[in-house]
Amino acid sequence: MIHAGLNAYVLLSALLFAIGFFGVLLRKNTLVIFMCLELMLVASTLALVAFSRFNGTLDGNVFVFFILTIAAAEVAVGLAIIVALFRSRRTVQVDELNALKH
Amino acid sequence: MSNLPFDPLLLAIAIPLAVAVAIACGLPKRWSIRLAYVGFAAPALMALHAWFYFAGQTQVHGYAYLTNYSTGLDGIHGLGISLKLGLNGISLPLFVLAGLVGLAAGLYAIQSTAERLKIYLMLLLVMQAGLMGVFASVDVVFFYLFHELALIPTFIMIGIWGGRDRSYAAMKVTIYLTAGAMLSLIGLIALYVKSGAPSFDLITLRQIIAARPLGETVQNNIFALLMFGFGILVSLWPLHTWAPLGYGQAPSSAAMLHAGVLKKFGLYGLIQIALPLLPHGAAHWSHTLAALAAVGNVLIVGFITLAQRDLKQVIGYSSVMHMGYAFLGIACYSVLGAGGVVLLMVAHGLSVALLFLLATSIFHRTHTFELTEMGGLAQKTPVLAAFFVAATFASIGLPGFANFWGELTIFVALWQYSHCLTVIAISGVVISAVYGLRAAAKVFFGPPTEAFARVAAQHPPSDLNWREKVPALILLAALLFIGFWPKSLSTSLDATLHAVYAAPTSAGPTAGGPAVSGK
Amino acid sequence: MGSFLFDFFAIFTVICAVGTVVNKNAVNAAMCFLLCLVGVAGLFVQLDAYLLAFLLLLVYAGAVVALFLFIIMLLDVQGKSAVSFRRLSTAAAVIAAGLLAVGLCSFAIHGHLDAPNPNYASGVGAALKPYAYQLFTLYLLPVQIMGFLLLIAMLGVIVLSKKIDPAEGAK
Amino acid sequence: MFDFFFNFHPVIQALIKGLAVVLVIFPLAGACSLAERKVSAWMQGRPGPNRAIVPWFAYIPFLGTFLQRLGVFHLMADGAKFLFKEEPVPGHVNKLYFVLAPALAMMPAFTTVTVVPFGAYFDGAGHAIPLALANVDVGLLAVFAVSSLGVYSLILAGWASNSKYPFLGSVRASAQLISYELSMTLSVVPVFLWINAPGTPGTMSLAKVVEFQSLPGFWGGTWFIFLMPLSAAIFLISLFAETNRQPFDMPESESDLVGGFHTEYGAFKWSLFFVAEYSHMLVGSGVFTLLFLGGWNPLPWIPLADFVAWLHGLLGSAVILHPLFVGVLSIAIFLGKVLVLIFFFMWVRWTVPRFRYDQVMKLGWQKLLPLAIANLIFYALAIAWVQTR
Amino acid sequence: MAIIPLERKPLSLAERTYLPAILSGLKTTFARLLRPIETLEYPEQRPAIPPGYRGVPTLVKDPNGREKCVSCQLCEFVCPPKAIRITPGEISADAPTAQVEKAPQAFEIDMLRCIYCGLCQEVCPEEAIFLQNQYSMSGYTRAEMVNHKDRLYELGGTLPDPHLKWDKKKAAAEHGNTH
Amino acid sequence: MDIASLQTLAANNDWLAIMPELLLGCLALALLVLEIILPAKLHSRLPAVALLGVLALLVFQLLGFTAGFAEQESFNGLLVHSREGQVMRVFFLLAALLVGVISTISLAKQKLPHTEFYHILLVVTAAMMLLVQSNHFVMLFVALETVTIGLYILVSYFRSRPLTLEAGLKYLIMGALSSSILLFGIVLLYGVAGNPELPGHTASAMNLDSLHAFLAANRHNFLASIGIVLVLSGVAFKIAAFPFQIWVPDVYQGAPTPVTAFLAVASKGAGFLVLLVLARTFSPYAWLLAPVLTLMAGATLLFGSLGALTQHNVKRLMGLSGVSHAGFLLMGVVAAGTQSMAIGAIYFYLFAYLLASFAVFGVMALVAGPDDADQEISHYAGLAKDSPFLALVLAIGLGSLAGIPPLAGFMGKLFIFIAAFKAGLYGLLAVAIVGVVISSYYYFSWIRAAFFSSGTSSDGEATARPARTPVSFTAGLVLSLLAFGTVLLGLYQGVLGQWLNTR
Repeated sequence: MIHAGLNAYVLLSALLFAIGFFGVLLRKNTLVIFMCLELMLVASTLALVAFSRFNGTLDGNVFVFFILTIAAAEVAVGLAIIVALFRSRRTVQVDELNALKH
Repeated sequence: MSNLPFDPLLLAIAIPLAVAVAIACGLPKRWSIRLAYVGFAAPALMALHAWFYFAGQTQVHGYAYLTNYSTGLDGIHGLGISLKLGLNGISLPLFVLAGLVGLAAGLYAIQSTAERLKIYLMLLLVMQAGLMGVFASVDVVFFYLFHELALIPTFIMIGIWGGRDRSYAAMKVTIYLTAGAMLSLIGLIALYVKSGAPSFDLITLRQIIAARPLGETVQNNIFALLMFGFGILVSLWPLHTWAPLGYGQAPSSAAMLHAGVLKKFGLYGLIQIALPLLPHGAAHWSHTLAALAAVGNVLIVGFITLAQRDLKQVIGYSSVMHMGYAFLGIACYSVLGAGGVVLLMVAHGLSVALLFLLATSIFHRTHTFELTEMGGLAQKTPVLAAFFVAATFASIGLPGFANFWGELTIFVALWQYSHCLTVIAISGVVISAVYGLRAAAKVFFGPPTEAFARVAAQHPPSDLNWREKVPALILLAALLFIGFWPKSLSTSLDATLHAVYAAPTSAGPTAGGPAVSGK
Repeated sequence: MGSFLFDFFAIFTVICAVGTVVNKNAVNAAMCFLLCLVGVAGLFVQLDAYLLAFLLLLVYAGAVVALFLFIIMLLDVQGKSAVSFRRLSTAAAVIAAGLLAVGLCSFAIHGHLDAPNPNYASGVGAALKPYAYQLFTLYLLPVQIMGFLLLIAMLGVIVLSKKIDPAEGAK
Repeated sequence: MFDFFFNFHPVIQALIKGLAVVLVIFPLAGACSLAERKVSAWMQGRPGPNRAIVPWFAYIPFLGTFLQRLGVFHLMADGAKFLFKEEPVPGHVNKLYFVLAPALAMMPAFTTVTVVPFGAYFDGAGHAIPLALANVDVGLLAVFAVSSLGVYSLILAGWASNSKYPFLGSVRASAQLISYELSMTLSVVPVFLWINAPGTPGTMSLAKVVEFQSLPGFWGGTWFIFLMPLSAAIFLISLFAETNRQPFDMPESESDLVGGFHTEYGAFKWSLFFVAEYSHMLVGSGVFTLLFLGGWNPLPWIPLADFVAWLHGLLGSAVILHPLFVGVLSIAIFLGKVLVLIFFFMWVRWTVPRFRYDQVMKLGWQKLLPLAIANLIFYALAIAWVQTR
Repeated sequence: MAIIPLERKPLSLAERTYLPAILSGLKTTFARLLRPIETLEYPEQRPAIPPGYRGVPTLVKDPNGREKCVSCQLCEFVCPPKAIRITPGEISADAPTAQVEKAPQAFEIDMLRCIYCGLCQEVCPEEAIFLQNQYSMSGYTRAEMVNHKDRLYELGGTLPDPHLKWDKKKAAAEHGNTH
Repeated sequence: MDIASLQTLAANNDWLAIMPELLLGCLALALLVLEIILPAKLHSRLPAVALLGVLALLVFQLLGFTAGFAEQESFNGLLVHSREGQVMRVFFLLAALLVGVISTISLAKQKLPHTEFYHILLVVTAAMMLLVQSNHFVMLFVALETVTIGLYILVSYFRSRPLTLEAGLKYLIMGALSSSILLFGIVLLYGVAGNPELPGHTASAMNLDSLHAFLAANRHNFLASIGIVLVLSGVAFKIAAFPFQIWVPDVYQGAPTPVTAFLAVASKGAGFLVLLVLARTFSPYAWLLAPVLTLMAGATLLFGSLGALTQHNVKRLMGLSGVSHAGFLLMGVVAAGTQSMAIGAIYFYLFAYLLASFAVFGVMALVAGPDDADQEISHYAGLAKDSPFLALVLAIGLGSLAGIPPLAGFMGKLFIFIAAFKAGLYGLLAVAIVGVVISSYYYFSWIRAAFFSSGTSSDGEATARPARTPVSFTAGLVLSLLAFGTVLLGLYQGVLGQWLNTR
């Protein structure tokens, strides 16, 4: 029941990836930045599944398993860091985190 | 004992290094000093041995004492880097120079009252080892590597035991010399790569290039790299500014070794490597080099020297100026010129080391380097005055001293190259005579200044003691020995130069006698 | 119908993704992200990857975004998070946006792939067992590494958030 | 026989299915709430709600009184009250999410119901065709995936209320949900390990599990609760926690958090949470029934087919074999089991005292999870041994 | 008195799983389920009030229909929550109870304050105030919750009085023998 | 898929081939188990257990107990074992060992759990070892992420210091960003290489060998080139190469000193080895690869050198100087496109960098106070007087980093230069010279602080600086060995040189 072409999927995932990337650049809130990063990962998985489906190889789909696991671990660690940082600095804004400059 | 049961070259490097390591590992002070004597004496002995028995040695590709120590990089597929030691006619005089100046500097340092003497000696020993290695290396990489090994202690010694501006001086010296070294390193690498040689060893390089000379453009470019790289190291104008500053701030032994020996590395490199292998490049750049050396080093720096009021600065600038002659000799690109340069290097090395030594001795008595605050020291210290005057004469190039032969040979070679430059160069001799004699006069003769009188009243100056005399004597004796018997060096030198400089000339039309084309 | 579903989910996903990026309120952003994930899961279903679709919901939507929301609320940073554009970063963002647009356009134009026959190997991804076979034969080593990865992530979270016991540590 | 249904436009089909879900879930949830009150009352020696009555029903001689005594009209009154009561929206809340949260609470419940098969009939060849709105191959995973979204309603409700106790309640709730999801998922893996023997196509379908429990023979037809009691126990306990039932009712815990995450809610929005909780219980019980209690098979080792055949032999009527009858029968059996489970929920509520919050977490992470893992390892080994023998 | 420390018995493995306890709990609750309902269906079924029940305080009359209260205000004095308010009144000489000096003109018990302690009953020298079996007080307003004299008498009714003290006094007075 | 082929696949999982990694993982687990079963009194011994374990592994690896697997694939092509891989195992084990030793110094100043640190360290090390041997994108990504996530934790490990957490967060964001970019690149490559409509398409598009074959058949595919650029960008982050280096100074400063060392050496080393593998895989796209990498190398060199020039904090300085080292290595990678000797040069450079960096970081850990991020150059004033040993080690380390002969760093630079010259990268060489000169300035200013300033200000008062940690026997031994190794490797390359020779 495939009705849309491969190119549509790939372009969609590239668009999602770009949106996520844009968000990483634009936003100041680390939590949102982090979400945008996850969005980029999801975009990659979408392309992966589409390629896997059209190429007829399962590797892409299996890779998604790993990506999901990695993303979960990454989020867990990342949020732990953000929370710990918030405890000491009371902020999650990137531009306020500049103690390391000097 | 023409054939030793060991490799004298390796020992000349290894013994000082071993002593340095032993001191670094925490040898007690008494033992450190005793061992240091060994560390400084061994290279000198090896050098003298090599000097006297050089003619009797079996020579392989023009090198005596040729030995090879693998570093794991040689072999069929390797880069061809190995510790290859050997002496030819060009390196022998300098090897001897290094040994003698090292001994003098070492003796002077051991007896000095420097703070943290152990570390000072250790660094000096490392430097000595490096110096011996530079001139004993046949492998280009090790040639470079030993140079740096000798260079680093200089920085540290300037930085720790130097004068008031030691930090700045150390920094400046480091930057300049690193830049020069890097340029020359790239030049050497270029030589290696472009020649397609399987090895960095000079003999192979020569053979390969003789068989297949490099293209003109390549030669020009590589020579430029080497010329400016080595030029910085030898204080080619306008890249010389580190030298007076560094020497002014350096402790005496370090200054002796650096100005006397280490600085010759660049010239040595040019003569041993650049000129023979890159004849076309040498021809291409000879005008530039000659102009820079004549106008910059000889005239401009000469006038600057005249304006100096600080004894050490005078010596430092004079050293820069004398390097101008050496560059001029190189610019000629002839056997005669190169031979002159080698002689001058040896002579200048000995004399400038002596001058630095004596300058420090003067400082110990006057507590200043300011020429305007000195005078009349000769009455209190006649021996010191005699030594200093002798050294000044040597540095000016009066006959009887080694410098004379060097300068003379260069002037002769230069005359064949360009009359105009010769005139400039000879006028430089006049300048150096003026400032040299004026400095001697200011320090030793005339009425004592008030400042000196005050110092002399507090610390009555004594004449040279033995710990100063012995090193000074060694240097002066060598100066005179070579001055009266230059053949002791020039025989082997001539042979090598002819062999080396002839090879590329015969190989291709491109290198058809640059000495003539210079006209 | 199928094409309609694709169009619907694609537009829905993109709108939600944009919402994630532009929403001032972090909670709204998280909810948009959640919806975006649901959209992607829908697309997965259309690509016959049912298992992955539900895994995506289970792992991402069920746990990851929940965690996000949790932290956002816990830190309660919504008040301060109004997007304040600095001139420099705005300029950078505009340039980046332009580049992205150009990149995407060229991607769309040059990156055109000859789509293989969609019915080629249509069973890929739909059945469950091949996943297991792959995971436990070919990809067994990565799976093991994943185990270690999760373990260190867990340890890391514990270390990063456990109260420091003054008695401990100075051992 | 259901062909006419499949001839409809898919959108209409979906609408009908959705409507069916709403129509089934709401009354069932209401009935459960009534049952809860009655069972609670009986266990405490009370009659429970038994007063309200619509005036003219009182005239029906026997039935009217019975319904009144059963409290059915209380249920209706409650429903009417929820519908028509004033909807208070406190001024300090985040309006959007405050309104969205109860709706979200219903969504997973409604969605998961679609993939839970609730009965079966036999086609001409005697194969059991499961009855489900959407019989997908990844059934159980779908249930888990969608029900894991339920946590959002709690988080959002608590946060949007912008008030201390609701927020604490929602934090507790979401943490509890996430914690027990792990054990729950792990506990059912042995079941699927068992049914996915080598050489068979892999499946996570719930209908397949029931099919497996309907196989003839002692080992084939046995219910998984006998085969894997520990799995069942872990699943059940996790189910209690997942549905926030006592003794795991941390999110509400009226003694310390007033009303938990829905403290600020009232009227219809509150009732949606209420219904959602019962819907979760229903779906959870349904899944438990399918996984461990043999689904629509009437008794252990007596599959539905045998039962129908026996009935047919007993009554001799051809109606018995009619798919419609079988379907209804299977649904009835299934629902019966679900209701028994619901009763069990209520039973436990009045037996086991509430946990403290730290006990909940400790039980989840330190007891249940290791137990689930050990259970999984044990069964993995055992199944490998049994099936490769 | 020596303190005897009792060792807490360590739980057995079965006990530590809590399963037996839970099972027995389930048994208990299930058994409860099957037992008959024990609650009263209140409005229809009334609880049996035991004797001595302390309900709402009331005023009583003696069998002759005479107010027993003499407005001594002891109860008002003793009432801890100050729920009782008495306004003493004269007794007209022509009244049948004229031999009593006073009777309450108004007697109010605020049932929102009353704590059913029974001290008023305890202290009453005339046995005029009683906490009886009335247990349900309700009203829509605060005013309704204040029991006035009439309501109090209505609630209290008449109690048998073995003494009929004032009647005896009156008889004695009429007899001329005041003491 | 039939059972028989599955069994073949399963049988190909040759666990013996990754014995060092397995043992490392087991050691990591054993640490956790030991922490549970041992009494608290003995917990302070656990780091020693970890270090001894790594040491034993190192010895075994040097004895060559997995040498039998050299030059063959295992795990169905997920991994490929080469002699380089064997050498890099030694590299990473050595790095882990040294990080462990430095950690004992740094962790002692913090009130934090120790065992977890070593556990994560070991796991990350094992993942790095697998990473550089991976021959398959799935394996590569998984191992890379294990490394990265482990490093997120390690970077933010000293969480009582807000700077550390800030560093962790920055590393996290940049790391995750680069991972995403890398992943998207992988996906594109996978998608293109598996496309049945294209010539040379392959069923195992994640496998680098197959990918290489595909790329060779399609030399100008747009999507593939995008994928290559994205993958390279992702890797550029890990090696801190030019536009992706902005995280470096902050993270290096904020991270605990041993972790900074780990990042600087092991992580960078792993990144470069991966880059080498990828460059080999993408070699049909040299038209794209060469200019991109060349630009990257030049910019990295310049940026690193110039950035380090103005730093006062030694950790930031080490970070930015590390960027310039990355530039040198990148130069080697560019050269490796045409000159195979460049690969050997890169390996040698990495080893030299390892020895020198750890010598410097070891001294840094000993000089640092309890606030790990606050390490100024001025704190080193008078070091030569107070502790000549540390000063000497520092000088040797920095000298080697600056590329001063006869230290190992010089030989590394020499090899790279030779390779670059052979490859004709004259522009890059010019930039490199500038870089070396600049670097000698800032390294020297550090040495100057240690040797030439007295540690007292002009009015005789000691400048404020944290108390230095006394040098323990182990630390002294390790530092001496590092210094000795640096000198030795500069003069005598021996086995390593022979190995380079035969590349």
